[in-house]
Amino acid sequence: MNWDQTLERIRRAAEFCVEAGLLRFRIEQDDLEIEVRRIARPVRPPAISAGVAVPANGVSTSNGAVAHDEPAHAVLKAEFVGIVRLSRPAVAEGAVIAEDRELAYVESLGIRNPIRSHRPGRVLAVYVNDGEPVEFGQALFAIEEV
Amino acid sequence: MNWDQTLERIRRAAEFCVEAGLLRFRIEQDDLEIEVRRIARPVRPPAISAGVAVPANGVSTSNGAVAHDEPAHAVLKAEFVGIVRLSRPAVAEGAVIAEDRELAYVESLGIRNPIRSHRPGRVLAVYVNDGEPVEFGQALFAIEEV
Amino acid sequence: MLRKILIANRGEIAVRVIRAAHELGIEAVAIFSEADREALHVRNADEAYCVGPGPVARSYLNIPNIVSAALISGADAIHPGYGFLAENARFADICADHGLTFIGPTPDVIQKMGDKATARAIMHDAKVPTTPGTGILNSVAEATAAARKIGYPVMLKATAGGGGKGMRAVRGPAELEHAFATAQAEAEANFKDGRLYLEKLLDRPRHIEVQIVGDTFGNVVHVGERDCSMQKPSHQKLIEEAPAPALSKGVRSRLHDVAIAAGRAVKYTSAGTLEFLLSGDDVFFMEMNTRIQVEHPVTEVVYGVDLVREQIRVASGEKLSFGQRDLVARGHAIECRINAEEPAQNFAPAAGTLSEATLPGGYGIRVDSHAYAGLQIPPYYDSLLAKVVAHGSTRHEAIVRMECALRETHIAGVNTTVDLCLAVMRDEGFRAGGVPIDYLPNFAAAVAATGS
Amino acid sequence: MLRKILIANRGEIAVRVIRAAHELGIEAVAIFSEADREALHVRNADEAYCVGPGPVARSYLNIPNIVSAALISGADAIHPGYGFLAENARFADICADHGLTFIGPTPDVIQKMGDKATARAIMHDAKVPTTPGTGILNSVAEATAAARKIGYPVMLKATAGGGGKGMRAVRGPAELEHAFATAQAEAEANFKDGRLYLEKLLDRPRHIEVQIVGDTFGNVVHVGERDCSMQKPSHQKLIEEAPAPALSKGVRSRLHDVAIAAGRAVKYTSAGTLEFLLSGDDVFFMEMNTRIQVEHPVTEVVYGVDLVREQIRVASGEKLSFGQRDLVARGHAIECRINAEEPAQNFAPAAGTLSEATLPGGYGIRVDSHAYAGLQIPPYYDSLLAKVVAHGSTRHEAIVRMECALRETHIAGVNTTVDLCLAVMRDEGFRAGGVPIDYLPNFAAAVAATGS
Repeated sequence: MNWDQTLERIRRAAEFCVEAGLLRFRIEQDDLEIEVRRIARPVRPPAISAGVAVPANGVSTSNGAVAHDEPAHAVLKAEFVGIVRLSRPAVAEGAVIAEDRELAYVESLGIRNPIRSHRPGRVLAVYVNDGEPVEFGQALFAIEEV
Repeated sequence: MNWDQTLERIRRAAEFCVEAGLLRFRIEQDDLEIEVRRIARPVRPPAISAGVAVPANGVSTSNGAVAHDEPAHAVLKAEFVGIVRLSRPAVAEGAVIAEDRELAYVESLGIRNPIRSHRPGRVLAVYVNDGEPVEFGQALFAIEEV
Repeated sequence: MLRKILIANRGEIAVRVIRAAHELGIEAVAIFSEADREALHVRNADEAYCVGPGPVARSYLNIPNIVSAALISGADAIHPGYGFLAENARFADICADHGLTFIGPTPDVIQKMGDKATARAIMHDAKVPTTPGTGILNSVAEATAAARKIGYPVMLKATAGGGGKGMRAVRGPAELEHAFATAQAEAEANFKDGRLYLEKLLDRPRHIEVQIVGDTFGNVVHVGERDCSMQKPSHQKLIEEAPAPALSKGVRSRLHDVAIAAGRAVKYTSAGTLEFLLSGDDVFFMEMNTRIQVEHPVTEVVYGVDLVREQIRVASGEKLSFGQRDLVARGHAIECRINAEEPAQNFAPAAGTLSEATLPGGYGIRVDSHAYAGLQIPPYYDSLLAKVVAHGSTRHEAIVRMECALRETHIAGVNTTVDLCLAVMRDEGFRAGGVPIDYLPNFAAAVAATGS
Repeated sequence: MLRKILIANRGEIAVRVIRAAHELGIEAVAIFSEADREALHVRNADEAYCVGPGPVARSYLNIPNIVSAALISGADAIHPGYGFLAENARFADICADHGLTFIGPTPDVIQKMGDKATARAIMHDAKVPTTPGTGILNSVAEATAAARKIGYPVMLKATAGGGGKGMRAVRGPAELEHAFATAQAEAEANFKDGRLYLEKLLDRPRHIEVQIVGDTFGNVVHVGERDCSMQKPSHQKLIEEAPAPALSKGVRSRLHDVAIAAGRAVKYTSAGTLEFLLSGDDVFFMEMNTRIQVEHPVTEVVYGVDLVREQIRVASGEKLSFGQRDLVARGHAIECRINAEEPAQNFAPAAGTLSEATLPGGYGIRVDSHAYAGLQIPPYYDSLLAKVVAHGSTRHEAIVRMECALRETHIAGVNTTVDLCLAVMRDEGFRAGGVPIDYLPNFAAAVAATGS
């Protein structure tokens, strides 16, 4: 298989796809078929969709614990379906926080399920607004180690 | 978009797909989705399939005329649906034939539609048996230029 | 009973006829063009023969190769489906010459009904009401005199016409000469027959048609009417339903009676449709389609009969499996045609590959389709991908069911008519029932304009 | 009428319930596991909430997250589908505690029918014939005495049992002690309830069940019976039909009467099923399923009623939309379950990606499915991909139609039950009708052995 040529074709296809506003482009190479598609996802409920996207460079587990890709940054996610309540005073993006700080809680069936930082760090992103419904696995905060 | 990284991911995905015998692998990059798939085509009806396959190295048109890929070899195909009758004496594989030699005819609605060599050559392959039904575009003979 | 049928067609109707044959224990032979090698009808048939390259003139209209395929496969009959060779009397004759049963009416009936002026004359004799109009016109002067007598507006039509070609609406005497010349030229160019006739142009009529079936023992029954007023600007139907809504009992039974009379007049054998224009409570014969139609499923669902099976039975020399008394309409059915086309661009056909083809299902839903994910839609053929039929105990229930079914229809890779059909289902005008044939063009234009 | 329903399920039944809700103008909220992000029910719903990772204990059985999703979405009711939480009385109670309508019978009825010994006792009191048997047995000695009285062979069963667990056939007294110990241990391990009872073991019975529906006004009707004797070795059904073939008029009406009596006895509200074993002309109550069942479409197709819609209406406090007299069976329907599994390997589930999922359609065919080309089948859930239902005017017509439909079912990427179902449709034993519940295991083994 001539990979350089194939990859160059994919690059051009993908660029063309974006520029021309095409939805899809397909390449066949030996017994492989390579398809480049613009993502047109089914519409997620707006209340939820915003926070679901996993940040580009982060890796995380979905049980409220934190996993590390590079040591640089981790994402805290909701384990419970419910309403997220940001702790007062709310942490802002850029804030440096201590270990085990309660950043928010997810209220589910009247129970407060706290979301805590697992180690000290800086808040890279706050993905949710106070009072917003959240689903299982939804990203809440990104924390950068300091 | 970081194309080098994306293309590297595609390369790895495709290679993995082949090695692991996977049917499909999907990559998402910004607003593009790239899918690598093993081609698995639907099976053709057995009655006909044998003769339809275009020989690996030949290129041909389907109107009884001949097209050349490399000068090496060409395929004569049926233009009419009917019963193929090999001319007597039948040409054997390996035989050297003259230009405009009638190799067979396709009998269709009582009409004999001759299949002729377009130039001198050697018979590389005879794909059909005398009295066999043939469909449009079915390969009948492969002729190598000499 | 026939033993082996060649289906001289493609797409959903080929799939449909193959299934009907198989249910009768009859073998099915498919034909296909080089562009349709991966088509579903090829897979579902017992045998399949390539008959030519993509363009229809060299494949699906290639009579010698099609007939030869029937002969070498040992088929004893040919089902033409709709379109292509379905109303080609010469093809039916050729089938007979080669000992093949043509599954349809006799060549003679196809011939007569295919000539519009002849069909009008026959219907007139059978006391079937036709639009006020003329026979063949030999000159502009004749046309002018006739138009004055009938009263403007009038429609000039080619007797060999079809698909909207060779037709000109004429609002007043000033337009007549030019219209005559252009319609004649168009008819000459398209059908090699420039003969024209005139009809009264009705004001915003509805399109109502009646399904009939006859056998070779002289039995002719009607299987109710369909409302097919939801037509694209090309007069191609998009949404059909049975029974027709907003129809008085008197008009309905008049339509049925007239259709039976027409069928008896030509000793009709097989399934056929009489198309009428309805203006107020007046019914006018428009033309007869001597084939199974795209929209036949709405009738099947409402009456619980399989019309294609009946065609095959009749062609086998069997009696109809039902009498008029057995045919009782139950509930209401609506069909939406899911076409690969762009409604906002005057329904231009869309080519491409279906990256997804997830069709609806469940209670009260019937789907007829040849679509599947991965199918490459060839540019040569009509754009129909699927017919979704919703059956409900009432028209309202059928509309709501169709609305839900269309929401569950996920087709990607090409533009389709799904969203337009969905908009129609939600439209108050459609819901009220009884819209005229210019309704959809205006509605589609309005939808396109609002970009919704 | 309810305004917004959360469907606590996945797969084809979630798609089915979403459609029923939409047809009633009710919003539908889906839940899904992380493994089901691309599932069809997620797309078809108005909103969807992830409730946990793939394994069912943490997602589709995660009661807190499911109930919380219902509350934050503003749903006023939960439909449990079948399986998962459908017959969990505690879940129904929790719904009520949070002001959510549980779409099903009352928690009390779920509870009683979920305990097999209790259900038997209630049915016995309601004069519903039950297999000769006992109440809870406190010792092997009690079991030995009871078995002697009933006569061997007998079946030891766990009162909390299900899915064939905690069940032991006992052919004679020598086997009893060991069987008692192992069944008890298995029941203890699986249900945390080791209590056992005994029943007479019938000789090659048939499985016939009766569909009932009740409302909160005390109306209970039956919607005919189904024959579900075509079961896998695990007793999971593979092919079902309505009406049951080879049933005398007397037995049929006895089944219907008994089912109504049972439904009335427990003041049943919602759709439910009484399962019976038929031995000769003797009918024995086996258990009651207090949920909509997988095979409900055959009943819907034959009777022309939408049972899921009826469930929702009843839960909304409406009366049943039909009386017993409105319910007339028309023709015959057969359902084949298309599962992603390998019949030749004891129906082991097959995981993988569907590279093709082309399902049949056309006259008389109903399909309920969540399958589409490209779907990755998660390893956590049951293997049902699609239910194909064929409706015919006779049983023979339905069988032939199903045979043709299965030939047109093209699923690739995983092994399925399509070919086995096709073999059954062609089998003389099945075609004759009235096979016992051990038929399919033997048939499947024979098919596997011949490699066909």
